[in-house]
Amino acid sequence: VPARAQAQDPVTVFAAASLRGALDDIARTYPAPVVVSYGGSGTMARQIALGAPADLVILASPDWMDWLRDQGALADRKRVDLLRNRLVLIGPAGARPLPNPDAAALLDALQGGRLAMGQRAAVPAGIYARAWLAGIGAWDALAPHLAETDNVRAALALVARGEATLGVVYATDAAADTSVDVLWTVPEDRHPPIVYPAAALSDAGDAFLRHLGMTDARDTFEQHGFLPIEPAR
Amino acid sequence: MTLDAASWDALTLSLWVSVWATVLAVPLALWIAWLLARRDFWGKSALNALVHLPLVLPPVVTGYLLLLSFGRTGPIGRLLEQTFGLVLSFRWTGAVLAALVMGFPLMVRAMRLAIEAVDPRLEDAAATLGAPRWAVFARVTLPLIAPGVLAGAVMGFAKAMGEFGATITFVANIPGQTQTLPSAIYTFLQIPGGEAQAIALVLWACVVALGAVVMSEWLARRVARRIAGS
Amino acid sequence: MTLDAASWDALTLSLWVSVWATVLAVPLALWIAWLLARRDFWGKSALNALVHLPLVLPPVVTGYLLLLSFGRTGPIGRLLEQTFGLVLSFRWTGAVLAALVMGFPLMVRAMRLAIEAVDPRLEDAAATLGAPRWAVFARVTLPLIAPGVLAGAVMGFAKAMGEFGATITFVANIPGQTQTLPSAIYTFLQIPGGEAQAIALVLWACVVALGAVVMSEWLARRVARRIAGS
Amino acid sequence: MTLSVHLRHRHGDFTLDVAFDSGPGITALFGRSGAGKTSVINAVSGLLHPDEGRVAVDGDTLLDTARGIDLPPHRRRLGYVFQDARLFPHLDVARNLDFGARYAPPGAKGPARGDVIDLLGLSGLMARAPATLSGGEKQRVAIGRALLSRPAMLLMDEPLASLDAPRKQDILPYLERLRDGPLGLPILYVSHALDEVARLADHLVVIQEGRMRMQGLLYDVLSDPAAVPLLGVREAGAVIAATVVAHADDGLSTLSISAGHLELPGVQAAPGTRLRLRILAQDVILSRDRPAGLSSRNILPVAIAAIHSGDGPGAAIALRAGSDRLLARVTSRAVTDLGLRVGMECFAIFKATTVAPGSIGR
Amino acid sequence: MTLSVHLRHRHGDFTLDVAFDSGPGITALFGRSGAGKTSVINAVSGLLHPDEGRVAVDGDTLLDTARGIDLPPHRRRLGYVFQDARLFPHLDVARNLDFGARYAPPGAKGPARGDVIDLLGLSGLMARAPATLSGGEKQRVAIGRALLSRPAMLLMDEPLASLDAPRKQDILPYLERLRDGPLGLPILYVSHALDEVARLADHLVVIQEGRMRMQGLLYDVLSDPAAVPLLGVREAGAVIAATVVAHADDGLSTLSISAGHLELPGVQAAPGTRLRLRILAQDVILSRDRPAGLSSRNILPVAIAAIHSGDGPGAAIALRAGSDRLLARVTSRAVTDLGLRVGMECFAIFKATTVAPGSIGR
Ligand SMILES: Nc1ncnc2c1ncn2[C@@H]1O[C@H](COP(=O)(O)OP(=O)(O)OP(=O)(O)O)[C@@H](O)[C@H]1O
Ligand SMILES: Nc1ncnc2c1ncn2[C@@H]1O[C@H](COP(=O)(O)OP(=O)(O)OP(=O)(O)O)[C@@H](O)[C@H]1O
Ligand SMILES: [Mg+2]
Ligand SMILES: [Mg+2]
Repeated sequence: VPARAQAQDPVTVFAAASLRGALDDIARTYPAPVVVSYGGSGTMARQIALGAPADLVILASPDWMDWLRDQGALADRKRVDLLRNRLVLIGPAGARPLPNPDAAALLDALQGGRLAMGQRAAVPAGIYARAWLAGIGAWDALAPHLAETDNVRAALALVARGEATLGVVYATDAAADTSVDVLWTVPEDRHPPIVYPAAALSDAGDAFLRHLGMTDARDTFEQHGFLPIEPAR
Repeated sequence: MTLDAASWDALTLSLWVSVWATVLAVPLALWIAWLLARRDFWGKSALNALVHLPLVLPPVVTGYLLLLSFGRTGPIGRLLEQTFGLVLSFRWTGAVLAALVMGFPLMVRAMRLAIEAVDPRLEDAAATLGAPRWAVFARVTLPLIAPGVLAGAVMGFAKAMGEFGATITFVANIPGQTQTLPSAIYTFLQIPGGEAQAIALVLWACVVALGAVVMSEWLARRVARRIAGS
Repeated sequence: MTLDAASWDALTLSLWVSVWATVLAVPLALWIAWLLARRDFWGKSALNALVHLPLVLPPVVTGYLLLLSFGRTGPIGRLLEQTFGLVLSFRWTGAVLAALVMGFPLMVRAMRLAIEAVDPRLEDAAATLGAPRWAVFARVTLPLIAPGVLAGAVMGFAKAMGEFGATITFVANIPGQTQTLPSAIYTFLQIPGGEAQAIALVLWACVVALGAVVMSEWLARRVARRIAGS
Repeated sequence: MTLSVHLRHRHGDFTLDVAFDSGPGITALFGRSGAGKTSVINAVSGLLHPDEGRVAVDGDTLLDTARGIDLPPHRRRLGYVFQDARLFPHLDVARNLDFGARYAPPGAKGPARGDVIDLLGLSGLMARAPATLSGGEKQRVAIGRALLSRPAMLLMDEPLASLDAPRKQDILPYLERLRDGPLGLPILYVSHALDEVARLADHLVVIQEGRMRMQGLLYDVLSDPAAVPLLGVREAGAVIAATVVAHADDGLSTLSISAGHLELPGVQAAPGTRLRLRILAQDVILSRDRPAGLSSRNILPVAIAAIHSGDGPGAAIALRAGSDRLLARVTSRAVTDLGLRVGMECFAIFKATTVAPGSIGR
Repeated sequence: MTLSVHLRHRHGDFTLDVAFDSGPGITALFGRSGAGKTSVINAVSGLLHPDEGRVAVDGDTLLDTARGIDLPPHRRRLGYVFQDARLFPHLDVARNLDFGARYAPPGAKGPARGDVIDLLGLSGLMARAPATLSGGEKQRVAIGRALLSRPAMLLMDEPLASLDAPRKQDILPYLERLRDGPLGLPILYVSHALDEVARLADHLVVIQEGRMRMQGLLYDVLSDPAAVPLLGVREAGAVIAATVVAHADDGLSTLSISAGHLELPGVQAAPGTRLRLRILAQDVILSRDRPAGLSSRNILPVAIAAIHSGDGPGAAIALRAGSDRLLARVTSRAVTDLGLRVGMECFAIFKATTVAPGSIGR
């Protein structure tokens, strides 16, 4: 294999794809080598259940972490909620803010276009978006106007390219893209908490998880727009 | 293997999209295959490379490129909308385009191999009997490459039934409009405990696409038997 | 188009995996293609359908099926580990398997079309000259189908370079071990501002795979010219 | 009808350099294997694009590299019977036969479908796939296919090589009828069998190693002593003109030639018809005196015009018989024993049956 | 060497039903187009699997459907020259020729490579691709390829049909030498050209519409009046045995036959050699009295054994010449005029030159 020689066994982390920027930065400062395999939460959960050589897993969906626990894949290892994220409504750059919209306001702002978001049942961001829209009684009206994607980034791209008029994505995604503007940040109580649960699967993973809870790491996450959760010690 | 209404929609939509993609792609693929097999022209290598592109690129990238060029704001997309009123993004038509593009290299290759295997001396013979070039193609080349065309069409159809990445990136996943079978399968796979429904859909996909494979084999065998004369 | 170390790793790994997948798949595909083209046996339709399966199924499903059967806990995976000490899941070897499986239908089709185009009377002639069956294959059939084998190999290679869904599902996306070019592209597309690096990787993928396409064309043309005698 | 062909072309080491002009009727292209016959016919048909050349049929220029004219094959209206039959494998015999019919111009004349099928014995094969035909059957279908495309001219590349003698004897007269009938179909005929050529051709073009060596009217070329080495000694012989006088009840016909009368069996033509007889040099016996009591009924008084002794044991004797020339091949020993010399008068004997039907033509 | 072939096979409407046993040397399979010749040879080679049948060469059973034996073609060691040359298009001429050499069993005898190349005139073609060869050149390479695989027997399907007369005259004696030389190579030879057959064959099998109609030693079949309709009247003639006596300086050789002596040109064999002469019925002239002053040097006293008058204008006269039989074909009118009748003694005249080299064999 044309892989560079590793001084010592690296820590292998399976992490939700949206964590890439922050996690890569943190991994660089960790004294031991770290490799991170990014992917979709469902896929990774299955891989872990089928024996993937992960020391630590960080998912974007508590449901899948629950599933992993039910599968017995976590054994008696510790599970923590590592990060939070926010859901935002976005539009093309320069669009007027749309605070606290209801169904009518959203339909109006769509102007016959579509609202891009993650798949309502499959992608965590889609699940949260649906919860918000259902909560404000707008789901049924908006359902015919959705463009659902297999990951949030694709939803963001649809808005950025002007294909979709509005989108619902994570704040972390919206922050970095200049071709979209955040029209409104959905209050956290309008949807189940957006948390990134993590579970160590080995002692090495445990150590790295502890590192993620340290101040430097938390700062890095914050720089990327995530909201660290105080580790329950 | 009973399906809920949404899955049923996804199945029929996938069939519809795949049939359209196949029907539209076959003549075009045939033409390109013929050009690549029989003509020499400037830019042939580039055309050949372009045809292979969807094979080389991760499907998501292909979908993204489609979005850039055939989306409402993309150059071709805008042109299509202005001149023919044809909108591709978020429509089943876009799913057809994605499936067509992804299956195209497979079709062209199969047809090209078939064309290259035709003895040009038979085409010469047809010309001496007075047949103009298009008639030579229609009455000699085409029947002789029928098995290859069929093979290409079936591969394109099968690919269209299984296409996921480019489709969802280009036209998203709108139930009843762009949610094809693979999108539906993917959705189920992302839900803890969704495997059972995913498996039902996978089985349906297999039944349809493999049915097409088996039927095409049977047709190709008939053609071959006629040529062998038994 | 300069790449960071991880991207460079992904590029070399993809090359390595694609070459291995191609080299391993060609003989097997050739054998299956020959069986399908020239033999009649019980279960032929089933074999044919099985070969087409990876085309029909969404790649993620194929990857998942690979994980279930070739994973450490899967029946075949366990067997391989116990008998040969060969572990596939989450290793580059698994990426080879995924790429091989996904490219297999393309290879088999191209080779089968080529074999079907060989005039069996030439094989008969070789047999009357004393050549046993394997020698007929090696000295007559194989050289005559060389362009088809090459076409199949190149399609398989290109597909291997672009394979994403099955690979990431079966062996995940571990940098330096299983992160292939498409996985790296995917990862870049997942973070804000990653497009530039993604594009650089896409360009590299194109260069490598299309280079292979062009080279194979050139080789095939040489073979054809030799047969035409000019 | 005139056919004018001027070609220059190189394939590898081989150079083709041929020029001939021929009149109406059948033009034969004769030459050894590899002489370039197929190359010439391919260039005429438009399948080979020669480096340089001009091909014109009846004044219509089909090819003229100097003027940049090169009609595609389908616009040349030349029915081509290939050396290898080249039947369409996906069509049955009937569909192969009918392939070209629809491309003929509306008023084009051509032989009737039924006649062609009968002549070639194809009626039992109509539903068969080409792959199931024998070598000769394939070639017969190929001939029919070319005929039924109603061409303005027929190109035939060794069309009868794979056919048995009786079948050849059926087809040759039919080709003659196509040439002579209302169609007046000209034919460019490639062959290495001089008996076919002698029977059919009006015009003969002999090529050797890519170069045209002789061309002209068949009569002239065949009686030219210079042609003997090109054609081969065993094939040497004169072709003379004869007129049918009468048919007797016992099947013998009387024909008049300039030197007298001949009796031949199996002549089909009506009295008054002019025929062509080929008398091979090796079939002629010379006698100093008029012999009696011979089964041979054809004895002509002749004068020896020339004696060519070769290196072999034989000698070629050119004879004048009336206004015709005959050739005889005898042993040198016979020349000595009989005291043959130029100017001597003697008798030429040849059996009536020795003039094969295949050598009688119009 | 013995070859024993018993076959029964149906393709569609066509039924093949052939059985023959032949001795050493060359066995010719003669029949019209579509008679089933290629089918027989394919079954012998192992390429056609007949419904029922048995094929044995020299006692080795190659095929026996009853006993479930069916050797694959590559284990039969039969060099097959196909009707269509079937050269390997991806190999140049040299590699085509050498294809089979490596599969011959270590000690297998066969002609030298250089000899084969020279004989067939292939030396200039060695680096050429088959697609660039002319029809005749392809066939020559195919013959060479089969010979160089050192087969135990040669199967030839109309191998010379696409060759010109001089080339045929080169190859025929070579085949005879292969048969007679140290190799003693037996040949199963398909042809519709009776002159080739008469020259080469030891054994003749005549098939018609899939059925075997006659078989036996060439001498017997050709002089059997029943064969005349099968072979065609123009091809009828006797084959007689002769012994070379001496060669004269002028190129004529004296041969003795049972009825006397003949003088023939161009005989290559050493004195004492036994040769075969074919004398076509149509080349024989009968004379009541011994004629004098003729250029023809071969005049034999004969007795009329039988007179067969057909429906045509000719009559076949069976003659006894010493212990040999000759056939003559004359007109019915000559029979009347000369008063020919059974038992009558007369003279048969035929020109020395009329016995073609192609009709002299061992
Ligand atoms: N592409 C080529 N390269 C080199 N030589 C060639 C090529 N094509 C044809 N020739 C040569 O040209 C010569 C003429 O070929 P052609 O087929 O015209 O002969 P032909 O008179 O028809 O012979 P035949 O009676 O054997 O069919 C042959 O010697 C052949 O080898
Ligand atoms: N698959 C088939 N179905 C029907 N008829 C067939 C099939 N194969 C061969 N025949 C017939 O069998 C007969 C014998 O064919 P074969 O090729 O043995 O003839 P042949 O004696 O070699 O003739 P030729 O001299 O023309 O080559 C032909 O009439 C042919 O049409
Ligand atoms: Mg030729
Ligand atoms: Mg045959």
